[in-house]
Amino acid sequence: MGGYGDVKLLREDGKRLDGRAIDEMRPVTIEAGVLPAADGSAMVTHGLNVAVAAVYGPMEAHPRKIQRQDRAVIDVRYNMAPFSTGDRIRPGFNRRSREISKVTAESLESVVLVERYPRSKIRVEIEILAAEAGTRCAGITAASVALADAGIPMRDMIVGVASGKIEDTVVLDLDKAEDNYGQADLPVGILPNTGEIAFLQMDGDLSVEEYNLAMEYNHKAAKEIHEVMVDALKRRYEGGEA
Amino acid sequence: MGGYGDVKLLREDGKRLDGRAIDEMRPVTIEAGVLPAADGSAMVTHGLNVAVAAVYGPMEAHPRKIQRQDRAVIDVRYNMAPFSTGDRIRPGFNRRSREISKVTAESLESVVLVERYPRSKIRVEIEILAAEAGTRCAGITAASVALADAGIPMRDMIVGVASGKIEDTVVLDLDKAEDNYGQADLPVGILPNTGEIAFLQMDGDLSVEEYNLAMEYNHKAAKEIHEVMVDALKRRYEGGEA
Amino acid sequence: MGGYGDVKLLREDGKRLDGRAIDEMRPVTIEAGVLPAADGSAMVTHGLNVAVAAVYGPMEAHPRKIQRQDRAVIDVRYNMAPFSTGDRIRPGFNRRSREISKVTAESLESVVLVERYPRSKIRVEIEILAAEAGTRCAGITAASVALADAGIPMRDMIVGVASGKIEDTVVLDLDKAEDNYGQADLPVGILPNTGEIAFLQMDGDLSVEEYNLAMEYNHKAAKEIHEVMVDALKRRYEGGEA
Amino acid sequence: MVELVPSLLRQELNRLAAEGQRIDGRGHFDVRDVHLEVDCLYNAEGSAKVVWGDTIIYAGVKFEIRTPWPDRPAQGSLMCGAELRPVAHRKYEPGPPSPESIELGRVVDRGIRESGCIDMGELCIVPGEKVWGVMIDIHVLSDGGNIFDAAGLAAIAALRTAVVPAERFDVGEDHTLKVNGTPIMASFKRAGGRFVYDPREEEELGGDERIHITLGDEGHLHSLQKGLKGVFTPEEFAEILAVAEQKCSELRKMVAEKEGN
Amino acid sequence: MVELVPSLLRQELNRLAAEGQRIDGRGHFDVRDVHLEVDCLYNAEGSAKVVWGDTIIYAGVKFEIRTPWPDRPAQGSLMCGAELRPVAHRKYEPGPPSPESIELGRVVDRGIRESGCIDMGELCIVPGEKVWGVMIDIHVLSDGGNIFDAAGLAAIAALRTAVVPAERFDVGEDHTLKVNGTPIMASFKRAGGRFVYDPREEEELGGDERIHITLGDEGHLHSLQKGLKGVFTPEEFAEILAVAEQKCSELRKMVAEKEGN
Amino acid sequence: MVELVPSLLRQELNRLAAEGQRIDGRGHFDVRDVHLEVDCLYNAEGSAKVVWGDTIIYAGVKFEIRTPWPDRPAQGSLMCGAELRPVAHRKYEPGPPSPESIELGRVVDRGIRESGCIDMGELCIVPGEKVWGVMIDIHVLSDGGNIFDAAGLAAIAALRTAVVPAERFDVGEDHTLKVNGTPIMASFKRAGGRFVYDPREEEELGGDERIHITLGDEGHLHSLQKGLKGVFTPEEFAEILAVAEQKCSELRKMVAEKEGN
Repeated sequence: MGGYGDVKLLREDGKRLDGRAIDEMRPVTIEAGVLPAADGSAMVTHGLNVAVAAVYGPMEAHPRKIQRQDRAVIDVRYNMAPFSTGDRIRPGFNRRSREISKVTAESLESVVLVERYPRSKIRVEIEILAAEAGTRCAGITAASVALADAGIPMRDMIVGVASGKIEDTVVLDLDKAEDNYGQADLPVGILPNTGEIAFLQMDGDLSVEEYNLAMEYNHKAAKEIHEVMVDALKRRYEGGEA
Repeated sequence: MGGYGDVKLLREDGKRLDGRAIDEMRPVTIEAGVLPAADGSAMVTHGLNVAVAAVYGPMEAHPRKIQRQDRAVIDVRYNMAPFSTGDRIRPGFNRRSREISKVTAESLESVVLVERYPRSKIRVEIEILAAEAGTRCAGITAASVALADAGIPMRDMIVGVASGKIEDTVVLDLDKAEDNYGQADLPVGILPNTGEIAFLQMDGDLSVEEYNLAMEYNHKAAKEIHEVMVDALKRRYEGGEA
Repeated sequence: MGGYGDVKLLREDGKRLDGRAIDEMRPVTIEAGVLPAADGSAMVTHGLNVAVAAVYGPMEAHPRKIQRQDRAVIDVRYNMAPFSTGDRIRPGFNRRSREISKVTAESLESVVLVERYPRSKIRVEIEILAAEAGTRCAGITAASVALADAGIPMRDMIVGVASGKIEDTVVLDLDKAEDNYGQADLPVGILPNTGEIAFLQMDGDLSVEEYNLAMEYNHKAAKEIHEVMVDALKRRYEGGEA
Repeated sequence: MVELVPSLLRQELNRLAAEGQRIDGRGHFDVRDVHLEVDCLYNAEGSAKVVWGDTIIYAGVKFEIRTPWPDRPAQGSLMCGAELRPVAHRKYEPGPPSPESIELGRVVDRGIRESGCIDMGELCIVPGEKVWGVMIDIHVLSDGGNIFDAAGLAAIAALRTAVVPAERFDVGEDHTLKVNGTPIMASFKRAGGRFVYDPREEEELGGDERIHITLGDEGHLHSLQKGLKGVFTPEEFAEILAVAEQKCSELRKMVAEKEGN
Repeated sequence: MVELVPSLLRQELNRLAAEGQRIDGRGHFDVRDVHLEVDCLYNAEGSAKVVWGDTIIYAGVKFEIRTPWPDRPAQGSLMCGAELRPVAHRKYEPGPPSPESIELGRVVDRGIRESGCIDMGELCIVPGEKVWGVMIDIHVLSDGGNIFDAAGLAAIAALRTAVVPAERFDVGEDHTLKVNGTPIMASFKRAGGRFVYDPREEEELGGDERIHITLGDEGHLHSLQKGLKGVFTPEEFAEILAVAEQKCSELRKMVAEKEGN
Repeated sequence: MVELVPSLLRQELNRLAAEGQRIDGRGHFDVRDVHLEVDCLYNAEGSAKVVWGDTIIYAGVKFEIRTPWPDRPAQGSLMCGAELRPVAHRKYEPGPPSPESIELGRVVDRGIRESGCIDMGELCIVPGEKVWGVMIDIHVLSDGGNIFDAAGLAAIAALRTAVVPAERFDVGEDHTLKVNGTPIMASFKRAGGRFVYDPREEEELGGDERIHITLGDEGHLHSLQKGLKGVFTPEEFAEILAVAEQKCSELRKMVAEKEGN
């Protein structure tokens, strides 16, 4: 979290700069099956964020040494396009994207029935085309829908969602300015059917009470986003336009 | 093409700055069998350019995944020595050398009888020791002679040659200044026996008519260079000094 | 060698700046078995240098192409921690550490009975935690003790030791200032039982006579350090505190 | 097995070619459906999305301020790069840029650069001190064949709708980038023995050499590139060059229409 | 074979857990022996060595002078990195930083950075010109399990004993670095179905997900991270958070004691 | 199979050594034919080509202007690097610099640097602002054995004929680089149990340790390096050192003669 300026993030009417209420999410749209070359795919817009996920596989895992005898490995690449941010990003992985790729892969392994595909590999490619705070969550949501679109069996979806703290107030779903000048960010991946957590990161400053409130907001928002996810898949499979 | 200055490249007598006529090539010398450690080799001087090519193989292609069941793969590396240019080049491949290596390899695959050597690899190493515009063409010529010197069967040689445009005039074989301040460059690889094209790049500005004239010059020059190539191989095999 | 200043390195009483005599070594302490995760390990402090070595193996050598049918390969990595020097070192190998790793590995191969372990690999990891001139020698000494601690059979140990030249005077065991402003450095690896040399580097300026004197000092110091090495292994195996 | 499919496919392509047919029913110089969308990405100063058959490509333009090269103190710079990331197809693997992606970026770059559509002098802010660096990044999301033409189209469309973000860098007011021309690429692939325009994925697998032609508004050649194994005759080139002129004109019109919107 | 051991180990961990036991006899929230040593390395401006069970980790602090970022002209910077080099365990291979080592470095970095214990404004020397860059490097020499907590402890202890080498850089007198707080990490691992604190190596092999919690002096959360496969419930998190508060307090006291020495 | 050849070769080398012979008929301290050519490459500011038996090596010198290191404001710099590229032998593979090529470059570099033949102070243009950086690049085109001595010879010959391109950089008139001395390397390899001078390729395959000695004009040692597996005795070193003195003198004369041309 930046938190180094005196930037006002809450208006006098208690709303946020973009007019949202404290527990209000940015608009989310999802489309499944957007990439013809992939086995499964999805595009998520979350506010001004644009995240695309492609799934390939299950396929033979090679080289051999990455194979697991009893399950599939999930190979995730989270990548920000060079033009996705204010200043251009040099192509290629950096430390941030490697870390997000790792924990996203581990989250998805928690829900995919990997034991169905021993010795195989499932490739999940997450591409951020436009970033406005919250890309890792949009990426997890997109990856979940893309896996479902590819017909990969899962015990549940994962919904990516975040809450945070600005001006000592817990709010749902930080936007760019709130992320830059806020006090805490708590992105999580929630299993909508059980409420369990498969993805968790947090930085900044939160008391235990603030943490609990932020998680409450997150669980509420996860339900909303889950409906959009289900809807996208329905449109895809019920002969909707892909 | 640079083309950003007001540099005069044609003299009042219609000749070029170095005294060449518009359709006159720089002098070319070729020696085959110059590198004792290689299976085949050649050194080409073309103007002040110096290009050396070494051929190793056919040898077993490994790792396995690069093997082709029905043919040999040709592995070309075009490399400029650090001291070959005005400003020193940092050792290691760059984007330009990778692109030239790729299209050079694909050109050579077009003439080498690769189907004679299934599952094998032929290594072609092109080293530029001095650069004065036209190194990719000198490299292709050197590679052709080195392949012949190595006894690799080919359905034809490839002759590397270029024409271009300076001061709105099509000319044969640009030198350094003409390359820097000229308007177009059209390097090609020509099969001398059939007149077919195996290598083609071009940048700058050429009308269709100018393109046709430039190609005419190229075909003419290819014949001249081909004679020097054949001569070098004759000297090599007829007990000439290597 | 630096040698570019007018720095005084010898006092009027003939002693060196830190009070040592010309043929006097910095204090050396050695402890074996310091790293629980390793098969063998040692920590050497030599003056203010701190070198730690870990040995893993013999283990299967892979990938296959590094295997030797008749012997083990010894894989050495010499690495300086980022905080080990005056200016922080960027993590990762550099040319200096690659060269030292290579010649250290070749030295250790000269004494380890590698023919006992065909097709296998022995990993030797040398980590410099603090550097005050002489780290490659401290690393060789640490590696020898770690190999012995791991129970790897050797025909002899190797003792790392260096002499050099400051103010036209041959001295034993250069410290940081002497290394920066001195005239020559002669680091060697000596087999204590035979007096043979397994490691040799030198840079600077030495006449043949100066070389001979520097080597005389080195042989003398090697005997002293060898006693400390033996003592460390005794403490380790005779139920001493590890 | 990987080897087998192409050889069967090659037979099929030959059979179709002999009957004057093509795997998807097109004539040999017909194009697939092409959709172009511009100004579609937050944070990019210019952007375009091209859906070309099953191929989907985004291009984004970013600006930076840099010090000019000492030998060209009053000139800015243009750079075009492409990434063929694993998202785009099962066949692409992670790792450093492949020769394919380098070739793609450089061929598109040369077509735009050599057309002269960007006047490098106009990118100068303070001579010898500050110039604009313009960077076009091509991002292939789905490779369904003929990514070269789709990438070239996305790149020039993104460039032509780019806004120079002068305010963000405190060097004046935002203004549209001046682009003098619309270079367009047309690519041909030998499939079944003859050349076809706009190859789809299967035609690229089974075929031989590939020729990329970039033409400017006046029909001049600005970039040529032959890729892959194979040779061609001067007569073959003359034929496809004539086709290219027509195809490039049509796509150039499409770009102009989108700008009107 | 590599696959077999974890599955047998998992059975054993399950059996032990069912009996309320742990592989080394500890209770599920007990810690191993922890030894901390500070100011132990020549050349590092701050240093610490942590021996935590069979895990041994050094951390070293170095300073450099740099020009500030244009948008933060009066702020220095802090960076924390970790190397999991082959010295530390048979399982680590040479090569570029692994995802594991990047995660380790970044989780420790966030815990320290987000606690606010370093005031970036205090690292300013001349606004817009010169600021201090503080770099903490974590060097794992022996991985016997729970390297995250050991690394976090070594990093903050090294930082709290660091001396700013102003004299060497000719910008004033050497002085101790001001550090306002002692963020401490507590890590929990699912093993045998329930969470345990301070997992040892075998528990990491056989177990599932891992949760890292960094708490500040007031008990506020500054960094959270879930690693590895698996999920957890809000109730489980509440339980381990309470344990973390107590564990972090104890380690914070250990750091304070060492500084007194 | 790769393993077999060296062991047969080793037997043969032992047999020959026992008879006082060598695989190509030379005596054990005899050198092969050495040809030196200087000033042979356009664009290099100094260059040399060495043909040493079947070994062919080029060296080229380039200059750049750089800002001096803060702690040596009036000193330029010298750097020598070597590339063992796949062109030179079937055994060399593409990729980042191998340990062998790094060792080659660094051993040649130390020999030249430590001889003091380049006065770094003479490379200063404007103290604290501009100094010359001199870069010698060694390019091995054909490895027929003993590339170290051939590389060292090419490097010093290229350096001794280099012209400082001051005009191109607008800092005065071109002038020859001042080089005070001619450090020369002599390399010895154990083959058949004893040391031989100037090993050819087969002797390098079958042999053991290798010793590189660089001597200056006065016969002083400036660089030593032992490479490869094996040990040697002080007595062995004394013998080869004496041989090195004579061999280096002869090559030093050859360099002087070429400069005369």
